[in-house]
Amino acid sequence: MTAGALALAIVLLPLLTTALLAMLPRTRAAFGHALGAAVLALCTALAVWLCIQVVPGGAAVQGPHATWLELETFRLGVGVYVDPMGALMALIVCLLATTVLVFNAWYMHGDALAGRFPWQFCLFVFAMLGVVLSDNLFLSFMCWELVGLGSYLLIGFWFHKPAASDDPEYQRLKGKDARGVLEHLLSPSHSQLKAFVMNRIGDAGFLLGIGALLAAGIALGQREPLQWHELALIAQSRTLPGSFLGCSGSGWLTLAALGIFAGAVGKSAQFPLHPWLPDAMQGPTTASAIIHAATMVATGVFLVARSYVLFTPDALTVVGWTGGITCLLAAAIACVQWDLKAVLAYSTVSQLGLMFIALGAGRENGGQAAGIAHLFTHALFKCLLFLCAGAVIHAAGGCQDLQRLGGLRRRMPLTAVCSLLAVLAIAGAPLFSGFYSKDAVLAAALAHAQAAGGQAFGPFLLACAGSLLTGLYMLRWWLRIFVGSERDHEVTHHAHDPAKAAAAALLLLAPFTLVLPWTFGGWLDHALAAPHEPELEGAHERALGIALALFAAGAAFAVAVFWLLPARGRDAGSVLARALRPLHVAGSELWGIDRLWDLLGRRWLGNGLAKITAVLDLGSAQRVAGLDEQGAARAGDLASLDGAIDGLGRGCGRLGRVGSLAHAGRLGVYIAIAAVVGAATLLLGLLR
Amino acid sequence: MTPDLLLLRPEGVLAGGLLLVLLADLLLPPHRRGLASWLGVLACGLALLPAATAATGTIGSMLAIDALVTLARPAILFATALLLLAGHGEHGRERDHGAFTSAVLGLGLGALVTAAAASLITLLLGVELMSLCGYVLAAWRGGDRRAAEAGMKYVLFGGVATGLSLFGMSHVYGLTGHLDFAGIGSVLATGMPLPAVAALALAAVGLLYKLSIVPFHFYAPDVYQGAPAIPVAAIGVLPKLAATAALVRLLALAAPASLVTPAALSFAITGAAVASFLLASFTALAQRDAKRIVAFSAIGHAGTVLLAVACMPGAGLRDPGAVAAAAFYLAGYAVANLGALVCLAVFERERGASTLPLLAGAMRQRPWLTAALCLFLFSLAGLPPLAGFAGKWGVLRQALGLGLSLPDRSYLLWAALALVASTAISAWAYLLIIRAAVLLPAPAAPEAASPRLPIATVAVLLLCAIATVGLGLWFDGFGSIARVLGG
Amino acid sequence: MAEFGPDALAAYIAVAAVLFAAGVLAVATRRSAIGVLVGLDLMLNAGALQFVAYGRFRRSGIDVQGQTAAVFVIVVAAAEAAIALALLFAVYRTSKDVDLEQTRELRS
Amino acid sequence: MSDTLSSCVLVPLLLGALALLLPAGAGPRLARWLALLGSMVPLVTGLAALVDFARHPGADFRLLASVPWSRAIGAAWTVGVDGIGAAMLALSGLVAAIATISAWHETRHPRAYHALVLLLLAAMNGVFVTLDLLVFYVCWEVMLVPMLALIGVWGGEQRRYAALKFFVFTLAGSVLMLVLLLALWNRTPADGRQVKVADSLVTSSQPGPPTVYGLTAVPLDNQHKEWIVTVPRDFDLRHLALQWRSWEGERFLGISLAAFGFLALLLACLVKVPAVPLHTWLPHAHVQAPTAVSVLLAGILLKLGVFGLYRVAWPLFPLQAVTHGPALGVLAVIGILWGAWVALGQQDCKRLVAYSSVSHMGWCLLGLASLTVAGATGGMVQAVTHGLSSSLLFLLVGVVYDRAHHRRLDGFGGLAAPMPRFCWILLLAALAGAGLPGLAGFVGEFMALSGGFTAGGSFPLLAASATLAVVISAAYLLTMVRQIAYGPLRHHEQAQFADLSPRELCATVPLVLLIVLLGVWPGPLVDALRPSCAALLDHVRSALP
Repeated sequence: MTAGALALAIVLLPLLTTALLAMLPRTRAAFGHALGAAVLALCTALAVWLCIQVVPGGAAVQGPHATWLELETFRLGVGVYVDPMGALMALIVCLLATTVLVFNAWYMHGDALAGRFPWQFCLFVFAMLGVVLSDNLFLSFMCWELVGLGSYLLIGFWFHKPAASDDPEYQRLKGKDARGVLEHLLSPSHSQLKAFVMNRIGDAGFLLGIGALLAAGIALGQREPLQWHELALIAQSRTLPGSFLGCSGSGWLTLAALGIFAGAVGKSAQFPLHPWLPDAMQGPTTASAIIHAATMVATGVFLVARSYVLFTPDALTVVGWTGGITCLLAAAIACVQWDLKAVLAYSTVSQLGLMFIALGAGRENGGQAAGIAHLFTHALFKCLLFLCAGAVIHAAGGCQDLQRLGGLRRRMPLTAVCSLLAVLAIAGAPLFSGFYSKDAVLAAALAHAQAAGGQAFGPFLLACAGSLLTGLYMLRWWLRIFVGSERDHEVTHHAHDPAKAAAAALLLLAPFTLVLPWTFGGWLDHALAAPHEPELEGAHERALGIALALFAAGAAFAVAVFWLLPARGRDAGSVLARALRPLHVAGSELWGIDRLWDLLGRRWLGNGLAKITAVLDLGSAQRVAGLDEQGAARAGDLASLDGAIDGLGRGCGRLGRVGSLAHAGRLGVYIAIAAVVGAATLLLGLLR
Repeated sequence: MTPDLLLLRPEGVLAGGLLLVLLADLLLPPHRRGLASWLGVLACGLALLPAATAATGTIGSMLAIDALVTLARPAILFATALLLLAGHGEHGRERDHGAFTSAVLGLGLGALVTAAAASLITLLLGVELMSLCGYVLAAWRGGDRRAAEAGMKYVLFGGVATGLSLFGMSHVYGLTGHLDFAGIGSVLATGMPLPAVAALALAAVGLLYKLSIVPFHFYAPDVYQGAPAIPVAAIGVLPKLAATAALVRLLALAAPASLVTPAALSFAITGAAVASFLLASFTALAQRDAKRIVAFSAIGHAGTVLLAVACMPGAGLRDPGAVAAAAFYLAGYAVANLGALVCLAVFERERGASTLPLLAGAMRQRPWLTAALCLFLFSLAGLPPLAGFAGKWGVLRQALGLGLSLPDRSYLLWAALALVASTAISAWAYLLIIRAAVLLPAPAAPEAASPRLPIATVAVLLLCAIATVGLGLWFDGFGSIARVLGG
Repeated sequence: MAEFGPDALAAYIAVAAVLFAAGVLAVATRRSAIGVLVGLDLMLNAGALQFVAYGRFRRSGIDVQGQTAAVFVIVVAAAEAAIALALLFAVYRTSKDVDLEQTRELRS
Repeated sequence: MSDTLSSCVLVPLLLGALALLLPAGAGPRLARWLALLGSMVPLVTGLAALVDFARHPGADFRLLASVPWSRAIGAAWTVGVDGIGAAMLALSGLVAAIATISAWHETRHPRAYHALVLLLLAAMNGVFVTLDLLVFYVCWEVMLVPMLALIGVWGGEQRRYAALKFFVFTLAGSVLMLVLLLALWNRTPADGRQVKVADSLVTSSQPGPPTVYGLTAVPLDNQHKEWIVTVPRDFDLRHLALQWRSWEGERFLGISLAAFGFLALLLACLVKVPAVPLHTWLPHAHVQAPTAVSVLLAGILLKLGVFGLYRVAWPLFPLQAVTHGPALGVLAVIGILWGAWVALGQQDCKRLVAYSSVSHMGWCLLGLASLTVAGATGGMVQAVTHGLSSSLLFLLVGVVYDRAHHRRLDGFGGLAAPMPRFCWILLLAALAGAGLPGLAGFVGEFMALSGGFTAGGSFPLLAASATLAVVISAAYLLTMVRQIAYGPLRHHEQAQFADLSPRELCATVPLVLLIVLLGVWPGPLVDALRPSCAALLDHVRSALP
């Protein structure tokens, strides 16, 4: 089988499965999971085959391609395109999907809605693979949106849950300020809406980018401008004829690149569009594991890397800084969260920021390779982390409060070990995959900073700060769950490790947290075409040291504050909180960003401006509600479009009433008017 | 050249029919007097036969039987016959039905004379014959104070109009020494002093009044509201047909293009026309009585006809196109108006009056009749593909054609715009009737099964409906009519 | 152009004009229908008078057309008056009054 | 009638008359079958023509037939469809059939109801198939009558107000068209006008001389680059389009006749589209109309405005179309954003959908105004797909209204539990409206957008600001879905709500399938529409000096 055909099969199999599973009666949940997992396992196998074919060669393969729309001036196509990056990503997606579905069969056992999970999940996987393996930006965008649909569906999986503020179960399980803000809005149905709309904000930019590229391609006389290789051509021709939205030349490219990046900011939950991701944790933890942690949110990173040629230095600067700010901000928030999944969510945001920092460093500094490498490693250990979190939540009967969990390592050793591995990986402990990729990221950022100087140091420093905090909050997370005394017995007393298949899923992912698979002769670097210029070596040396130091500092601090001191009866955590009160408060208030979005989106625009527009259009609410036959005339209605038009009609009526005054039945008046008017017209006519 | 009096066979036949009807009314027993109206219809039918032949000529200097008359005669006779039928359907069982028939026949006769009048005297006689019969018809429902008031207003206002036009006529005679149009025209052709213009204008008042043109329209709303619907149809349709013909002839013969430039004359007429349909369309919105709305629509339509008349390029020569447009428009208006009023007559009889609230639930009670009413109203509103639309098409075509081709007539373009604007507004007025009859919910207790409509009424409605649709689709009509006039 | 007769004509025309004006005034101002009817007849007779006068004073000798017309006018006026009176009576029967200000049932 | 297109008008007309004459006993049940039958004719004809156009793309008019009406004024019953007409015809048939099914159990005067629907269908098909401006106008106006009755008799609380408003509004919008017709006719010489024609239009028909639309063409020069055609004085749209230069020359009321005509047609069409600020009849009409009539209104009637622009305004006055293009684009974007904002502020879900129509029809205008093939075709695709998705949305709103007897968004919640099928379809319809790729709504929107982005001038800016609507539409549509379908059951009596009945499934499922099909595989439709749009644009561009 050729690589192209393989890729096509990998994309289409989940789609067929979706159709199949959607027809399944909802009682056959177990069968659905089994079938889905089997297909995804098959996809994984195919993906392995695909990697064997593509990765060693390192060359890209254009698979089958068809025209989707023929529009004379240009053409939109659909097709598959495989390069090592894509192949590996596909492999990881399939692998994780398989494990997650297997785990979910246990996790959702007995849930009435479980039957829906497999097909929604497969739909997502199809879309995800579509983004990864598509051969042009347009198809990527289409699948990109479908990925969003999958996310929408799975966030709202338990659609019937009420808002947290009137959800007794939530009240019972949540601890003191578990997620401090806007809890009255915290429900799956709200969160899925929020996620979709905030993603759409980014997608508007994405569309603008596509538009810019279309215009550019047509200006260059290309038939199918959005193909990856055509995009490369556009990028190379630095001088485009004409201008677009006032930008010309490289400014045009920058605009396009930033448009695409805007989409990525939405999808990858970067500042300022990140608030939807923590809310998305309302969905099933298994869904969060792959969608809102491992793969979907990384799609933004992947797409930026995919269309990397378009990113001019200016664009890259924006990318780097956005990533940097997000990285530190999210890490700072994660440190003070008490909700088990919220910590993970913000850590995801932070790690994604790290990837963007890497991408911002530029290809020649190894930024692209580093970003993708971190994407891969992060995907694996973050997925594992979430599965463990799922196991814990399942064991604790739905409790996600870090203040009530604790000492679970005795009751669920396997989960404890697996999650410890993952935590060490994400914290960047030596010999762990996270260390390897994070080192690459820091190296790239540092090299870029040295090369560019000036503001380019910003992202690097932010990355360092973020990484430092990563160790801190991740270890805090693990220690509070698995170490120490059982804080709340009735929550944890019947906790136990997951059953066979699910445990196997954890065990399957565990090894990937180690460094060994990754640097096997540095083939990943080779696959990702990481540059090997000598001047980068220096940066690597230094980055190695820095990464080591950061992990050591963060880990030591965490162990001291959250384990050793409490063990001696000193609540160092609250001492620290008091010491750093402003940061603590700001963090637990999510730095006010969520409130700001709520204010802007829901209150000012959604309720305020929209209601005002409605009134301007239709007139006062009573008018619309209590409209009588003629259309009620109320003060101020004339200010509305509809009211004004009714006013016009009423004006005609008034004119008529004025006219009918003369027809009041008085014969004398009739004759007088007739005589006078007649005579007047006659005279006028004669005098003319 | 046929002997003079033979030219008057239609008028003669109709007059004979009138006498027969009067006789029959005397001799027949009361329960058989319905026969009278059949006699009248027969007379109209017989009168149509000679009317069909296009023999032309003049009777002394009194009557001119020309193309215009050959066109007007069939229309008037048809309308008379339809009116008689409708009257038979509505009032057939009343004792004094014979008198009604004879009044309508007299109206028709007067209309024929007016249409053929070639001299001030015959014009006066024709108009007066129409008026007198009209007065009687207006106050038809004896003992009803509203009808009586309608009749009184009609007669007094009409008398004034007659007085004015008489005064004008006498001056025309004095200034020209002629009573016949041809003579007047020959004299005025040499020169036209202002007094003569004034006199002619005064003389025309009588016709404008029959057409109910602003400002001589005031009687129309009250009379239409007060008089029974069928007489309203009679005094609404026949005089308009005749007066238009007379007006055209007056303009054609007696107003040469010497001193009063055609443009100025046509400007004055256009002004009157625009004033009529604008005032009508707006004022109709404020009415709460269906027949009153129809009255204002009548004023508006008269204005539209006048606009067509204003499109006769030079008052000296007669433009077939413009007259054909006017004729076609009048034909369409006549059938639609007649049909609508016949429908309203039925509702008036069954519900006591024709105020809008009383029409509520008509659709539920008499679906087909209400549907017919809607058809006629839509035609009056000028909705395609009905007669009203075709007529409006012709008028607009004349106005726009002239306005675009002659720079000094460009005001006709604005007049055309005003016409379409008033069309939209008056459509709204007709909707008020439709809304009342179709959309308003029926009063609480559903009426008992309403009796079948008289066969005569059904026949009239069918004929009117067919004509309304047929004329609407018969766009070649303009051409044919123009050919009749031109030849 | 038709030539005017001796100055006598002017007098007749003046009288007719006065009659006519009086008629219009009466018609426009009288509240009683009878008054209006009278005014109406004044107007008609003004017309008739002018017909006769114009017919009489012509340099080309007496022209009978004027008198013929006058006869017609008189007939017409008589008929008008008869019907008008009949209708006034009808009104009077229904509402014991012919005051135009009172009979205003028909109105917008 | 031998030719199929005329039957699309006549058969519904005759069936409508028949429905009125049916006996009282079985009549009501028979009438709906007649209505269904009547809607099948245009559906089948249109689909067949559409397939033909997809197979053999071309900008020509097919299924041509002509019957003279009035030789005096040169009006004729000339019918023919290009890809656009075929698509519209098929859409009208489909939507009418769906509406009939959804009103299957209409209890109030069913015979009159179905007869009126058939009359409406006949009039609309007349607009779609005719090539004669006078017939076009006639059908355009006739449409108002059945609509008036359907809203005014079968409507809701304020039906009379809504019906009268609709009637007067649209009538006033189109009266100027009548003036235009007569002005054009008056300014054409009675013996026809000689016009230069480019070589591309000339078809050499063997045997016989080369012709243009059946008119004999005489070569102007010996290398046959330009030809002279004598265009008779009639209302054939193709003939009128040939004379566009002379309209530019004429003066009318102080402006050029072309400018006047373009504005008149614009007014008539924009009222129907509807474009802000001429849209205010729409919310009332939609909210008051019964479900099936709303479906007809949104599914077909609104499309007539766009169709009128494609068929009449652009071909007759190409230069005006170019000069007014940007202004129209601005109008379109205003409509898109304004409609979206107002929809976001609605509490009545039917009115929300109505305003979403205002917003979505704006895309058609934007695409058309951009004067690019992608844009113009996209505008037409959007017209078709919006016909499907908005019909579906109105059907679904009707479904909840049937059960809950109110339409307040805050009066629902958690219906996904008792009526899952309904909620899935509702979600799909909303996503289609929000332009999710893979569903029909996306295709037209994206094509219109790309048209705007690639048009140059001020259009990229317009398109960029239009992308905001992508966010807003997602916001209001999914908010509606959330408030109706998700969250806990707010009203416990709603737990007993029955899921979609078989009849409701019959009405909705075809739309769902079509929405998905067109979303995944729009190629054929676009291939059928593109040549006509491209030819139109060539004609328009030829106006540029």
